[in-house]
Amino acid sequence: MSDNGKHTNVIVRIQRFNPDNDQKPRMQDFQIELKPGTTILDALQEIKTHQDGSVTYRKSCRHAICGSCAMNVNGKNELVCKTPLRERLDKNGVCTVRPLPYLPIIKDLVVDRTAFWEQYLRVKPWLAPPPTVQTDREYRVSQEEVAAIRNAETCIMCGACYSACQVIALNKKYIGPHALLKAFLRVLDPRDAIPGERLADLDGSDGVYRCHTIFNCIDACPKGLNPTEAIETLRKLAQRRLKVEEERLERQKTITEPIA
Amino acid sequence: MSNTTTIIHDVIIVGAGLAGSWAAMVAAQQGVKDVAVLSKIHPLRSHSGAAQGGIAAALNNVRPVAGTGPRGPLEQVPPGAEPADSIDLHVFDTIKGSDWLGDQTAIEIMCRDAVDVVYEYERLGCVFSRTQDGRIAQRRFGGHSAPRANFAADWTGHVLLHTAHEQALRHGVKFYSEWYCLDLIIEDTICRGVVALDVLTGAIHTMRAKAVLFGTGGYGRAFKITSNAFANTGDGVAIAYNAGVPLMDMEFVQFHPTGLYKHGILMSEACRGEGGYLLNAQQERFMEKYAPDKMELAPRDLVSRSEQREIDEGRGVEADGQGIWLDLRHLGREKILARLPQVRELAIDFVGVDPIDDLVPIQPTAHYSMGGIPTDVDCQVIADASGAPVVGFYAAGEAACVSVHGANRLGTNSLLEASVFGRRAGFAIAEFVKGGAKLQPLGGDPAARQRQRVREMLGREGGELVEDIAQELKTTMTNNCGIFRDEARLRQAWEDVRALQARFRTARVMDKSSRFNTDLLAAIEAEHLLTFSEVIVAGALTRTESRGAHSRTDFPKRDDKNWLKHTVAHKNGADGPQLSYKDVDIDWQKYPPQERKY
Amino acid sequence: MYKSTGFISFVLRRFTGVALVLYLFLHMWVIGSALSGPDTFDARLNMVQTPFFKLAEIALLAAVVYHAFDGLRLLIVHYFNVTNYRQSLFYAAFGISAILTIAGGIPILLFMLEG
Amino acid sequence: MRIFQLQRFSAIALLVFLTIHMIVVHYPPFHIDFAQILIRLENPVWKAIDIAFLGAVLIHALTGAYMVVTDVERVYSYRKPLAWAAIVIGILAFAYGSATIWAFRMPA
Ligand SMILES: Cc1cc2nc3c(=O)[nH]c(=O)nc-3n(C[C@H](O)[C@H](O)[C@H](O)COP(=O)(O)OP(=O)(O)OC[C@H]3O[C@@H](n4cnc5c(N)ncnc54)[C@H](O)[C@@H]3O)c2cc1C
Ligand code: HEM
Ligand code: SF4
Ligand code: F3S
Ligand code: FES
Repeated sequence: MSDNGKHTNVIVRIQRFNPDNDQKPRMQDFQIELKPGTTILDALQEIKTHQDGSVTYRKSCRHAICGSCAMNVNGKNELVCKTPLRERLDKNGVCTVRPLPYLPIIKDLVVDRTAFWEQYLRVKPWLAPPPTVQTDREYRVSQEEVAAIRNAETCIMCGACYSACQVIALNKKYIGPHALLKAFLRVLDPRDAIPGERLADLDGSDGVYRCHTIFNCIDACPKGLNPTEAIETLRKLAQRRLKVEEERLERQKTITEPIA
Repeated sequence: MSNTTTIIHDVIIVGAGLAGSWAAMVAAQQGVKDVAVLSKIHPLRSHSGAAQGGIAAALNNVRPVAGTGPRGPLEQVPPGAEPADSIDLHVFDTIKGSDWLGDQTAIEIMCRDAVDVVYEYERLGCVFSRTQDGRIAQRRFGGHSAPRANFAADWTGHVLLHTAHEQALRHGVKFYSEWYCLDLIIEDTICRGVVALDVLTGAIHTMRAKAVLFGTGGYGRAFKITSNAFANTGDGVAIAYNAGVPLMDMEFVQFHPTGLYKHGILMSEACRGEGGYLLNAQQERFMEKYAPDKMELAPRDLVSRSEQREIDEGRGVEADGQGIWLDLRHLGREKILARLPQVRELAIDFVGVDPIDDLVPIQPTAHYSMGGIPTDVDCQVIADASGAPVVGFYAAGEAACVSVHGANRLGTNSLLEASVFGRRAGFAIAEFVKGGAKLQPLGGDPAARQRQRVREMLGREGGELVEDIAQELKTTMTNNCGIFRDEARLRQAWEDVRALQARFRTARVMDKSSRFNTDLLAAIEAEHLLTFSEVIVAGALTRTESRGAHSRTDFPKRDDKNWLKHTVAHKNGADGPQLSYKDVDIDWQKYPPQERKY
Repeated sequence: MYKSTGFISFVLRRFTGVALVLYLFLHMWVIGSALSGPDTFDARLNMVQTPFFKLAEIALLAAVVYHAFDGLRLLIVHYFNVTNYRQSLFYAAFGISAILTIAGGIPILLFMLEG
Repeated sequence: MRIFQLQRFSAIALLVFLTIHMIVVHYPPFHIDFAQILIRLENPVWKAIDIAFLGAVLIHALTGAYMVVTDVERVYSYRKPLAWAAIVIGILAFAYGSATIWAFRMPA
């Protein structure tokens, strides 16, 4: 793009919509100078601060850890703060940015995540601590047990997976990949006291069986996580729920003792 | 925007980072029924989640392998073995790190509570990295004389924040997500609530409460190259200052040695904790010259200054010579993938370099705000240098200044501070509310003033763009009030800040709508930056010594005789801050000031 | 609309599944004429052995094989945790069903042309 | 959830049955009439296989259809009546289909 250090102008095409004034969304082109290292968020920021301050989006950490800035770029969901603009230009030098699909639009690139957070809350994202209370030591958790849930733990709740899932498009009653991944984290955590109760809840028709293994959640996840595998695991565990409960009780008997 | 509803809660907590979440969680747990948390971004987007390296606590599960020296490999401590770390050692390291400006009672409380807090995180579901026998693992961090940083790979803040938020939800705390606090209502040194803007609708509400806590985070966004999130605009600090609350030690701003070149995005100190090197253009480990003992693991202020010196003396790297190399290659693929996976991805995404194979260009980056709203050890905000309280007003976390970090914070001590003091604030607030605190009457209509402020801001036409003013501010703060300071530069900064403040009054906001107006918020945030920057500069200009992160080239020595004291700044109308001073809490027997050498 | 191979496979699976259900009931109705004796049965069967229905039969074959192999792919994912091979599995299912449709479609076409 | 299990198990059964069905009934293509089908169905084992096939395909088809419609949020709350409808349709269709298979006998 930028040969001999010369910068080229490129176009960022943004979907605009303010429900207070507009009938329906429209696309608007902004021209900006492409500098090396410009991320899509930098481009939006440049447009907002110098061309049109009403262009609206969420942002905060700008390094892919807070989950604010998931958007749909050229048809794919991603975090705009970590994506170089250069890599998302088509052959005409255009990059198209839309809000996350299937969610109500609040303004421009900002979507209403009410259903998303309701489902998060619904799976009781918190740990239900084991009955053995001890305040002067940690519980013992093996490195393998940590490794098994590590991926789920790094979910930043950005919603890229959620809004790529066609089941969500059809039905917001579905718990959704983000919350199921969270549930997976809790069910597998040896310290959680209520895996049985959780599995019973996920077993309903809005839970793990509503997933049609579409895989979009994996493809969309900017943190490289794998909700589908978590959902498949939960499906299997749900079938042996009582067994899981028993095993957990057994495991928690030694939760304060050193791992051999 | 004519909406005039008044919202009432027992407790209103502004900020949903670790400090705010802990306070809310604990207050609710202690039986306060009606706890509400306000956050200008969704709670899980708070900057605490960006912290990478770890949270300090002397758990003593890991120690250096005997006979390998201070930088050797680590092993788990066998049961019954002699402890390699202790709370006292943690206290001493923190005091030394603070360059003796930290209040020692507060530091002792923090280091003692640290162990409880980390165990509590564990009980609440935090997924820490582990030793072989299943204990919480520790790693080394700069300025700590033992491996003391408890961590979850390199997304420690992320797991802590999620854990604290989940537990606050569990206890029925009400969250106002994307509500922006505009003002703090204090009359007769009694706090009566806040005024807040519902970002979604643009409506401005008066929110009354028996107690208010500010856990609004740091102010690193006043600088050009910064590791801080967009949200870290020091709103709480500026709002409190405007409401007549003093600010303490604002001139102490920490620069982190390893921000990604040009971006400022943080490469965690864990990079060096795990054994990374810093190299100059000649590929020398230049820290040999500055801290022969601790090398790369010297405290941040020292390492940043060393880097800046290398850069200033022409041994920097990259085209403009403003960079330094971070070398992780010798750690090997496996260790990098296991311990520093996020850091590696950041390097790949932002500077296109994979640390497994290549040197990563870095530079110092504005990172942490030592100063803030002064409080006692129970997070009760004080009204002046004498320590009189602002009744019903609490502060914790990076927005507050207890002060446990003094002139320089040690890595991993701030997640700790936010958690420990957030928790203490929760207890204190619960006691205050349950002890019969009453909802205080309001004098006028505080929301009306804010509506007027917003209307006036939106009404300006013509004028310069707010962003241009903000950029100029950041540039002058970085160039003239950065790592190295001197009288001439600070005077320049002072002139600039005052001029920019004046220019701001006619600057224009582009978006005039009421729905989700982030342009308006950016303008308000810029105003806040301008507000507290004058305090930073004034404090720095007056403090004619070098201590911790405050380094005056014209006064290169620490001056305990004149300056072993906290700066306390009150707003003095349009004249800028009025400075007074407060003694440092020092145990002269146990921890008398010493020379700080690493 | 979020487009991806996952989306395509989902829509195809769903579309073929529903088509097959409709076919199933049509099929049962045709065969069900056996209840009224061989003659009625043969008569109704002749109705559906015209060139039009023969062509439709190729579409039906395509639907069945695609749905079956895509379904098989999901069963494999479910029982063997191989989400990482999702792309290749999709292309494999699609490829195999295309080949089988052609292999099965040619004889039908030939048969139809022969009359 | 049992519906999902039913669908998965019936899908596995269908893999077997459908393969057999395609081979014996549709491949290679030939002109089908009553007499030809009868040759195979005179064997009671084939009759049993076909009835099992019928059962499996009905279970799979109806659970599938149920899934398809209940995926839609507006239909989602009518899960109970829909499930019952599917069961009734399934039983009727099974009876009708079994009778049909039974009808392939040497004409008296
Ligand atoms: C990149 C990075 C890495 C770090 N790594 C470490 C580490 O490894 N170890 C360590 O100990 N420390 C680390 N720190 C420092 C540490 O993360 C912070 O000091 C700490 O998280 C501050 O927490 P807090 O709760 O005070 O504030 P924050 O987490 O910043 O939360 C502030 C909250 O206030 C809200 N808020 C602000 N203004 C308003 C307003 N006007 N209205 C409403 N709400 C408002 C925000 O929405 C947010 O919820 C790191 C910092 C950075 C920048
Ligand atoms: C070998 C044969 C078959 C296999 C392996 C198979 C497999 C599957 C699987 C695994 C599903 C579940 C999809 C999901 O969970 O989203 C499914 C769905 C479905 N199947 Fe089949 N199937 C076969 C034959 C048939 C036949 C013959 C019919 C019709 C009579 C049929 C109708 C359906 C329907 C309607 C659905 C629901 C569609 C959906 O959920 O998207 N299938 N099939
Ligand atoms: S699973 Fe991935 S895509 Fe989904 S919310 Fe978490 S981080 Fe985002
Ligand atoms: S995209 Fe949706 S359907 Fe399942 S596999 Fe992922 S949740
Ligand atoms: S801005 Fe935080 S994830 Fe992009």
